[in-house]
Amino acid sequence: MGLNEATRAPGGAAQEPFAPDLSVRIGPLVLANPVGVASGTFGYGEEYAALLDLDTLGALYTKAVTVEPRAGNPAPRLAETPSGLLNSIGLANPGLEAFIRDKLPALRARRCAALVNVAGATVDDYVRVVEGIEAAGGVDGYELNVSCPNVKSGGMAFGTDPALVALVTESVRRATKRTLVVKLSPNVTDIRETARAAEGAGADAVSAINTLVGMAIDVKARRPRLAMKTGGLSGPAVKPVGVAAVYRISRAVKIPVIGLGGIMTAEDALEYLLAGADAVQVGTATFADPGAAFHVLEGIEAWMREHRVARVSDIKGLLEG
Amino acid sequence: MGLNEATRAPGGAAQEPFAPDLSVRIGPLVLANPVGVASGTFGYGEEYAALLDLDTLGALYTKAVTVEPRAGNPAPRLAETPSGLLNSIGLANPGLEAFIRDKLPALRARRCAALVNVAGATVDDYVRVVEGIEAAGGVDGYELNVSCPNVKSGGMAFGTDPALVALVTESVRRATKRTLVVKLSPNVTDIRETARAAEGAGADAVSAINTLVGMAIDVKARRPRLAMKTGGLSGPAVKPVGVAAVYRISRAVKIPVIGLGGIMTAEDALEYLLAGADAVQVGTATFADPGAAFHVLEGIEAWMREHRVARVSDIKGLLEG
Amino acid sequence: MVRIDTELLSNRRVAEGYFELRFRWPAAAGAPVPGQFLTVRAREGSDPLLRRPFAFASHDGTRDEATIVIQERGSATRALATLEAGAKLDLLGPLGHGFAFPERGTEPVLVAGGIGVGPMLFLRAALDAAGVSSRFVLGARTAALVPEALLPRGAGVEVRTDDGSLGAKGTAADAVTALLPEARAALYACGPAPLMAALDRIAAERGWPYQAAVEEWMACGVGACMGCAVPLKGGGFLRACADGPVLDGSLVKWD
Amino acid sequence: MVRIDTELLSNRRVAEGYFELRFRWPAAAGAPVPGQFLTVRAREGSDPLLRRPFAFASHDGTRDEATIVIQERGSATRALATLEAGAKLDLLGPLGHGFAFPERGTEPVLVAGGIGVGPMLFLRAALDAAGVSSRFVLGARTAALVPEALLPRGAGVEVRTDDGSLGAKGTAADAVTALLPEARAALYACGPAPLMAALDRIAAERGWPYQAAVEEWMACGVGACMGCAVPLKGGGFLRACADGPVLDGSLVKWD
Ligand SMILES: Cc1cc2nc3c(=O)[nH]c(=O)nc-3n(C[C@H](O)[C@H](O)[C@H](O)COP(=O)(O)OP(=O)(O)OC[C@H]3O[C@@H](n4cnc5c(N)ncnc54)[C@H](O)[C@@H]3O)c2cc1C
Ligand SMILES: Cc1cc2nc3c(=O)[nH]c(=O)nc-3n(C[C@H](O)[C@H](O)[C@H](O)COP(=O)(O)OP(=O)(O)OC[C@H]3O[C@@H](n4cnc5c(N)ncnc54)[C@H](O)[C@@H]3O)c2cc1C
Ligand SMILES: Cc1cc2nc3c(=O)[nH]c(=O)nc-3n(C[C@H](O)[C@H](O)[C@H](O)COP(=O)(O)O)c2cc1C
Ligand SMILES: Cc1cc2nc3c(=O)[nH]c(=O)nc-3n(C[C@H](O)[C@H](O)[C@H](O)COP(=O)(O)O)c2cc1C
Ligand code: FES
Ligand code: FES
Repeated sequence: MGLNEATRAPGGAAQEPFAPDLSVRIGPLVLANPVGVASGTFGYGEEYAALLDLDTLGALYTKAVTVEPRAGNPAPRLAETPSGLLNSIGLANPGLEAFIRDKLPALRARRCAALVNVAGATVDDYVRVVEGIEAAGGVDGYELNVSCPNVKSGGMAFGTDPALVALVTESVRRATKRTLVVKLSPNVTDIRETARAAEGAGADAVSAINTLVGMAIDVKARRPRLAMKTGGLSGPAVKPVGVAAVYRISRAVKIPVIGLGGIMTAEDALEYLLAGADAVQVGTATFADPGAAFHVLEGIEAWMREHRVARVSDIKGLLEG
Repeated sequence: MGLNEATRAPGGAAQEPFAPDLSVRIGPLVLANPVGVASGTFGYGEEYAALLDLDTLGALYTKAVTVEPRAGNPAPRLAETPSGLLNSIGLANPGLEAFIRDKLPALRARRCAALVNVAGATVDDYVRVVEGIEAAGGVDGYELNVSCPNVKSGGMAFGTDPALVALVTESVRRATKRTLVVKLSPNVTDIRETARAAEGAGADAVSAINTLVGMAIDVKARRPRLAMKTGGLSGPAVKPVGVAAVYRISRAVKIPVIGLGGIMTAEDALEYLLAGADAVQVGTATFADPGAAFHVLEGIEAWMREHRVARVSDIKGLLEG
Repeated sequence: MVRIDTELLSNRRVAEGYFELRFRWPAAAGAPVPGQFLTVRAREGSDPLLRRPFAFASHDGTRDEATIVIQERGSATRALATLEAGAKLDLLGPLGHGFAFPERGTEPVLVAGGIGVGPMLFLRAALDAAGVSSRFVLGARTAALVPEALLPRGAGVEVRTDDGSLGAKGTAADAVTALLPEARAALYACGPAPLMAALDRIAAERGWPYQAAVEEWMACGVGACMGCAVPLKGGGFLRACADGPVLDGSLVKWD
Repeated sequence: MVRIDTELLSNRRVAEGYFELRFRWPAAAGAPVPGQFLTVRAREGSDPLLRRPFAFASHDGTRDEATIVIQERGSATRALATLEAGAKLDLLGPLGHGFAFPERGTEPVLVAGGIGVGPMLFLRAALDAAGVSSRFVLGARTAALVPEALLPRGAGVEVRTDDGSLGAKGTAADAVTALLPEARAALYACGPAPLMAALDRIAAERGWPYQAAVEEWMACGVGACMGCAVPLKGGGFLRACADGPVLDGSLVKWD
């Protein structure tokens, strides 16, 4: 007999207010609710502070942090496509040292969980970032961005090779006991293989999807819209790809799956939760509506109330067919 | 000195009417112009006859033909997503025998080129379809849909394994001297590998992209929108993925590349041509605007006139940066 | 079948969330018959992407006008509901196969469930014009969803609502069940699947012919994409757009 | 910085493809300064997806009103151009850093290229209000693209067109070059990159300060995404939205 039953009035007719439990456990970390903001779309939590109270959310996934400061890619870095956004920001970030000095204290003081998105060009880079932050007191968790080109394998992304995903995951795993999420690239033949590799190497969860490789051309100027030519596609356009990925991954691994890609509304988030996600992230939608993540959270809660669903993790069991 | 120069008036001021050459050579076949209609979106050319004069176009790529008749997948088979369409038609087709009897004569009588899209569950299936049509007099060419699950490798699509792409291409190559196009799946880590495999095995051209794996969930009904759960994503949403694929493929192989995925307008088609395509196909757009392919053709021609581009194959050279 | 840019002549709310759109339909476009449909592109651009199908609800060949009745559901119907007279409409039609007239000696019984009302209104008008009398049953959830202004005049018109707020309480199928089993009825229907399935059972029991206008998601609307598959009891599929939308209801697997 | 749903008060065409949108801007939203911008969500849904940035062209704190001047370019500006008074506007602002007032003893020279006119109009009005006299130069391709009704009144206003159809023939940069080199000018500008680059060269030569309002594609508009990178001569980038849009023009790599 779940909470569901327990709160039903004896006669079964008049229903008492029903309070769903929104918390979600990811590794050692308990998120207050399943909604986070995606890496690269919310900075380090400061810029949108006036517009959205982060502490109402479950988690902040920071912009990537690398060992050295990075200025990022040449401009232009953005191009809009039908229902989508191409970006080639290029991991612009202040680097580990400045991050620890300027950003970490505020992150550690947050009431919502803070997970630092980690990027690198070698396995050692990832380890150094995590070790550095751990030495500085740590944060709630880490999200490994394995979509970065690996210098040792000629620029092929870590995330496209299960063996490399396993290697980077297990190396970082040794550096921290905190929640470790591996963020999977959709630019692979079978995303279940990289998900299993992450699970086998000790990840507490996987998140999916990072951006799809895409390109747009300015026909008038006869040149690629992005200075880097290709970039990463995000936004509603990729939602079906993300939902399919989460559906497949969640049937291939036992660890939690964090779903993202094109979530604009609570209904979009519920697609991911029904498909098998344990939590979600809102990325590009924040650019259209700074309050998007909060509206998503409100809507999930309302839906759980309406359907008297006790826990977020129960939602995936409701998918029929 | 190209046509470009030759048609310029001596003084350089008053320009004479400029007539670009729209024809495109793909293997032994010369298409009257670069615009075709994509497989599965135009049937066998009959249904849209009242709305669009196919013979104004460069090519018709038919709905897939398999050895046996196929009723297709359970319903629903369609779901709209942001700027996209998910389908799981499932290769519904009358089968080789009925195709030869009922459809082939009209296709052979067409003035526009007709390429038969061929699908199968084994390499032998592909060969049998092509041999069957060749024995019945042949058509202008074949487009191999290698996105089908291969029964011998546990349902993994042919198109996700370069060795399998090579095998099916070279087997069909032995069965026909006519134009042979291999249609590549975007659901791979590196589409250049399957493109090179097709080229190495004797394909006259590759076409890209077929649909991306996607899924949509009806949150109200709490079930996948498609009876088959996952399906293939097409439409403007995937255009950046298609353009990136064509850009990469065209720098990896020497054979022509036929670009498709989300082309709605002439500008979209020009993105593909600038990215490196030699010809294009219009698919999902026809559903929104039955005249889409024709408008794309008109627009390409107007653009070539305006920019005094002599040949379609010159367009790719105009990409800067 | 033509694709035309035509003009919206009027748009009026006829029930909660229901709108009747009257538009110019030139003779050159071809006269639609009841059961046939058109597709409309609600907006340029890609959101919504596909054309949306709607059944003709009337056609006036002398004035070159036709109507559809739509229910607001999602982005396309929301956009259509807000259009004002004078707006341009990108239409494609008439599409599909319509209803066949009843055989002599049978009494047509027209059953509309919810927004299935459009094609049944058109059929009623065509039967009236041919001097064939018919019964007309409309089922709706509640009175607010009944487009009263559109209901046919004359005898044999009945409304049922789930909550009894208009007409007798019950479903349209109940009204059909209440007919004499000995009647030689010819059933015509358009509505939600449970209604269509119930009518199939009644028709089978009583040996009545049953012409059903089906709904399925459509992409092309002209028979080219195989997207609108309607599953059949005997296995296999028919295309809602090109083989239907009016099908022999006894063949369809209503599940 | 706030996100507000506010009301369009008027929308008028001020040149070919140029529109001035006047809307309610409540005091609680914060008073914008010249050079600051807002972002607008042109439509719900995903086409267009991103908010679009526009510079404030005026602000009237006593009437709680503000304006932007937009040029029709693509889907968002097309949608905005057709809005009518009373329409709801989803706005976010004021964003970014505006212009600093000139140092004593320098004469502000305001240069607007094309649709760069909005922020320069606002700056001119602010200088006027502060009793600081300024020169105002507007460059446009042709007379039809000059929003004459918006041009500042008073002395020192000059128009240049590429084809000489209004004002002297030439570019806005030509007008600046024609100033006495000995003048102690303070340049302020917003316009296309070639104009901005030309002004940079003039400013460098003559040792004039140069405040430039830059344009870059934006996603967040608040400094979070690093998308709007403006390349600097010395390497590295500044964010157009949060570090700008008004930057020291001598630092920017205009190429
Ligand atoms: C032959 C035919 C005739 C039709 N005639 C009419 C008519 O006369 N009046 C009328 O109002 N509607 C009619 N429909 C249904 C109409 O096409 C849909 O309501 C419309 O496409 C919804 O578009 P939307 O963008 O507003 O909603 P969407 O956002 O596309 O969908 C909203 C919801 O409506 C439901 N829905 C939408 N389209 C369909 C569909 N084709 N089949 C089943 N469920 C669907 C789904 O549950 C979906 O979640 C007809 C459909 C067909 C196939
Ligand atoms: C800080 C700032 C202030 C601005 N102020 C104004 C203003 O006051 N008035 C005004 O009309 N416009 C202004 N713009 C530009 C305005 O944002 C774009 O014109 C608008 O986003 C175009 O949207 P669209 O959907 O209509 O066109 P789209 O379809 O998005 O683009 C059409 C074409 O316009 C060009 N373009 C669009 N946006 C940009 C951009 N951000 N940077 C460079 N090129 C672009 C591109 O060439 C593109 O192909 C400003 C931009 C910035 C960054
Ligand atoms: C501007 C931008 C910057 C991004 N930066 C990062 C990053 O630094 N690290 C990372 O793992 N993902 C990054 N992403 C990917 C997003 O976190 C997310 O995976 C992707 O955008 C899909 O989600 P969405 O459609 O909700 O945006 C970035 C995305 C965007 C749009
Ligand atoms: C309804 C539908 C049916 C399709 N059937 C086939 C098919 O039989 N064989 C094939 O190779 N591709 C098939 N495709 C894929 C298209 O040919 C094309 O590759 C894809 O839709 C991307 O192009 P688009 O975005 O222009 O539609 C189908 C696509 C759709 C939408
Ligand atoms: S909608 Fe395409 S076949 Fe019916
Ligand atoms: S637009 Fe996001 S940082 Fe400037």
